[in-house]
Amino acid sequence: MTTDQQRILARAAKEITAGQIVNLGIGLPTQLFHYIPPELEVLVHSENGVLGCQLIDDNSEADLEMIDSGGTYIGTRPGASVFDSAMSFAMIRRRRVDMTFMGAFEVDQQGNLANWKIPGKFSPGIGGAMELAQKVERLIVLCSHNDKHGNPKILKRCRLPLTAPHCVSLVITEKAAMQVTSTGLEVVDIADGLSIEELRAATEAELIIDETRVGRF
Amino acid sequence: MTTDQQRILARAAKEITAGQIVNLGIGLPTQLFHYIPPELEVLVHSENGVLGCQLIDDNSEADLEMIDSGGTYIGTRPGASVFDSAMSFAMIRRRRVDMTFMGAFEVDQQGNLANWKIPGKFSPGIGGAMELAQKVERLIVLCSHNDKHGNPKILKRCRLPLTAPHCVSLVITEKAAMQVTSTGLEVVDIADGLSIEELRAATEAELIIDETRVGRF
Amino acid sequence: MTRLNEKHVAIEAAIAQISDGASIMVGGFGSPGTPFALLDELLKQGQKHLTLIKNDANESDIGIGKLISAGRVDRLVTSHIGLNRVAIDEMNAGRLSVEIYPQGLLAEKIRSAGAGHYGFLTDIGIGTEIGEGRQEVECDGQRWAIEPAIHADFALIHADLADHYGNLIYRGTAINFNPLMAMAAEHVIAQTFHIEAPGNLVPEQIHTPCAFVSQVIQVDPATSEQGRRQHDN
Amino acid sequence: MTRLNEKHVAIEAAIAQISDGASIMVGGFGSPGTPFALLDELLKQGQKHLTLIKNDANESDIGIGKLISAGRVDRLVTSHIGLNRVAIDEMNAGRLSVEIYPQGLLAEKIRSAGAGHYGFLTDIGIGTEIGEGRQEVECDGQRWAIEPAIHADFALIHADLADHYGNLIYRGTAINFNPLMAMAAEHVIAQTFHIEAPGNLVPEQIHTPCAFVSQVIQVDPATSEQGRRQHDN
Repeated sequence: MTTDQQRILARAAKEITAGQIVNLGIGLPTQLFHYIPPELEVLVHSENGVLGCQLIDDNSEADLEMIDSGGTYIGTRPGASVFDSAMSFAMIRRRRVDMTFMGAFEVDQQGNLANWKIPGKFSPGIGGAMELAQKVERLIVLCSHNDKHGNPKILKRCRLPLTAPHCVSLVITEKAAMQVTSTGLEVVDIADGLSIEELRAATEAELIIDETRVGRF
Repeated sequence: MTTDQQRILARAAKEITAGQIVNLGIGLPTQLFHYIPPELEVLVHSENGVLGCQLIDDNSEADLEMIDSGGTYIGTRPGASVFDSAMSFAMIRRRRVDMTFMGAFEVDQQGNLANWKIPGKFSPGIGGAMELAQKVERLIVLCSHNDKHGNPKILKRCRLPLTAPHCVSLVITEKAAMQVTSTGLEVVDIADGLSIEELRAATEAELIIDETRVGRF
Repeated sequence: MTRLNEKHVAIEAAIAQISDGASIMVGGFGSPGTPFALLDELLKQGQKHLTLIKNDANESDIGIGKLISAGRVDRLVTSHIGLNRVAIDEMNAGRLSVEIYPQGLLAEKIRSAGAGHYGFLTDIGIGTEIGEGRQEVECDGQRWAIEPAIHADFALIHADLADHYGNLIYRGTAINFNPLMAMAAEHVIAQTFHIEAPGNLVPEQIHTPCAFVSQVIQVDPATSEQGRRQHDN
Repeated sequence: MTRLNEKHVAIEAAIAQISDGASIMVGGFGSPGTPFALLDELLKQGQKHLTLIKNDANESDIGIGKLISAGRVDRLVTSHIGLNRVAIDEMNAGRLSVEIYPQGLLAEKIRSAGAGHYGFLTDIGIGTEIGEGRQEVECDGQRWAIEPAIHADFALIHADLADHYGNLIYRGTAINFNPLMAMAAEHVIAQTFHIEAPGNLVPEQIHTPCAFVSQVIQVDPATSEQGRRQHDN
């Protein structure tokens, strides 16, 4: 894991508090498992049909019938349940999952999210992302601030097909934590050592920054 | 139980064969429990959420959380399952119940059935009758041939609100067993000692009777 | 939602969240699965103008029968009230509004809310009196009736076994409408005979995952109709 | 329906009921719950022009991946095929028709067939590319998309434990789509690691009642990918 990813995860972990039900999307969000202390009463939901999954120590002793939605072998913590896919998504559509963390190709200042399809290039299917994005109370995007060519991923308006409109609550990148508000994207925290000008330069979206209130991480 | 009822039940029991899933309606049909030998591999479905119910010997030792849809305390036989009401009716609508036995206020020669409401007089609700009537492959009506005033219950056309149209396969009364066919109500068996003329006189529906083929019961 | 670690509460506090005019789903088919202790507490606290959604009306002197007899219920959404003479009389006298659905449709209308749908499309009851007045839609050349989901502010649930997070396991024919209502209502209060520490229930045996349950209340089988024999047939 | 007492059969006979052109629901999310032994028998018997309905395409060298790689599948109804490079290539080359639904809608479309409905009404995906082209209907002043049920001739199911009547119990995350497909398909073939005599399963713990299951096949975990570790992440 890069230090940028570690910075994102450490910041993201602060959003998780005792008593919550949290869904971790495929990729970087799954790594949040490492940031949830075992004594914290949090149940991790995975949409393939488990509530209360946790990491296992020794993959060679994995239960072959226990994976999360990313295909990682998992164990369960006390209070866990397993269920069918209809029940799993009923939980999502009924807003019984408090929070979900997801990756993004693009996210914009209206809280629109694109993370499932790059036309002509990548279209393996949408999986459970659309229902999670549309229905979970609080969606937190974890992604790099720019793509590998340095182009902004935090946009004025998404150009790729949307996963869901107006669904994102908070975006956490290695450069900033940004909250989606009715007036735009408001910077909550800036990475240590980064100037506001550098952040604006790396971002296409218009950022609302109150220098007196912004934090560091 | 009257001898008329016993005659109906004994005739009805012949319709049940090994390996079937059978639903027994409230009232007389429930008494069919007494006619299913324990060694016969039949599972009785009750729409409150049990497949495989059977009579219990001693009611005073009943499990208070085990009833059938008529409110009788029941036990279960090997191979039984219990489930929620959605599952119970999915089973019915998917035609996974082979046969159901029901009472009737009226039944007619088109196979229409009325057994849930007498306007202005009796309307406690329809319960599970409509879905059973509309979806179960084979619906067998068990009822007295005439009402307590002697009026026919086997009619040319039902006058009461229907439970379901064109749903009845076989009608068994103390006077006859009558099969619903595309051309009308065909008498399969006549009660011992009853003449064809007596049967026709007690019946409003037009009866198709082939004297060379009709049986006795 | 209630936080996982704050769900095990006292019965008075849980029922006190219900106000006059609330809509309440009540589990049970006949006596099994009816949350008698929760209903008795509701009777004691005095909330009125209630809308109840329950398969049946219980008998007149137990369960929701007591609430109906006490004039506390304005509206009942049900499939059959044949065992409750008082409910029938109240209905006929126009004091109790009764809305009747075929039992399996009632179950699916509740489940539909629990699944987060607007409703479902069915052929059940088309062309009969009980199917009249429904919005219909044509799909694939056939007419289908739209059955909208039934929602409620609260669900009162009876389970056999729970843990402190609110995972529920039912027993026997006391399952019936309980898991469906637990998914459907905004606020779900479950009574149970036994409460275990999280981890003591087998994950595959849990019928209602804790995500759907707001509060769990431990009740003693001996203190209510839960332990009473209802009939002798 | 298959009679209760005639359901325990040999794998060859069960799979031989499937003809060319059949539509087949296949349980599993990734490897857990995928009926590998039934799929290997289907591969061996040679049926072609199949329509498969499965959450994902497995990996290219196991499960339905083998059938896709062998050119036996004309159409795949799914939610995600990202782990199967061959399926993506076949789709892009136009040799495999792929129909993609959001995962929870796919589950509910199957469950809707299992419940005997035409379909259900949802707000999921309205206004997005994946929600285009659906019939919509206005209810209570809002537009809802109609999601028709998905039907199939067969379902191939993986359970952990069964009895001879076909009652099924699943384990872990191998539950996933299996109980929904068992309700939905016309003919349901279940493989299981253990078959018990009726009466040895606890009624409350049965996930799929035997009424839905046509045949049960006992399989050895060691003979198929069921017992193989798929990945090491």
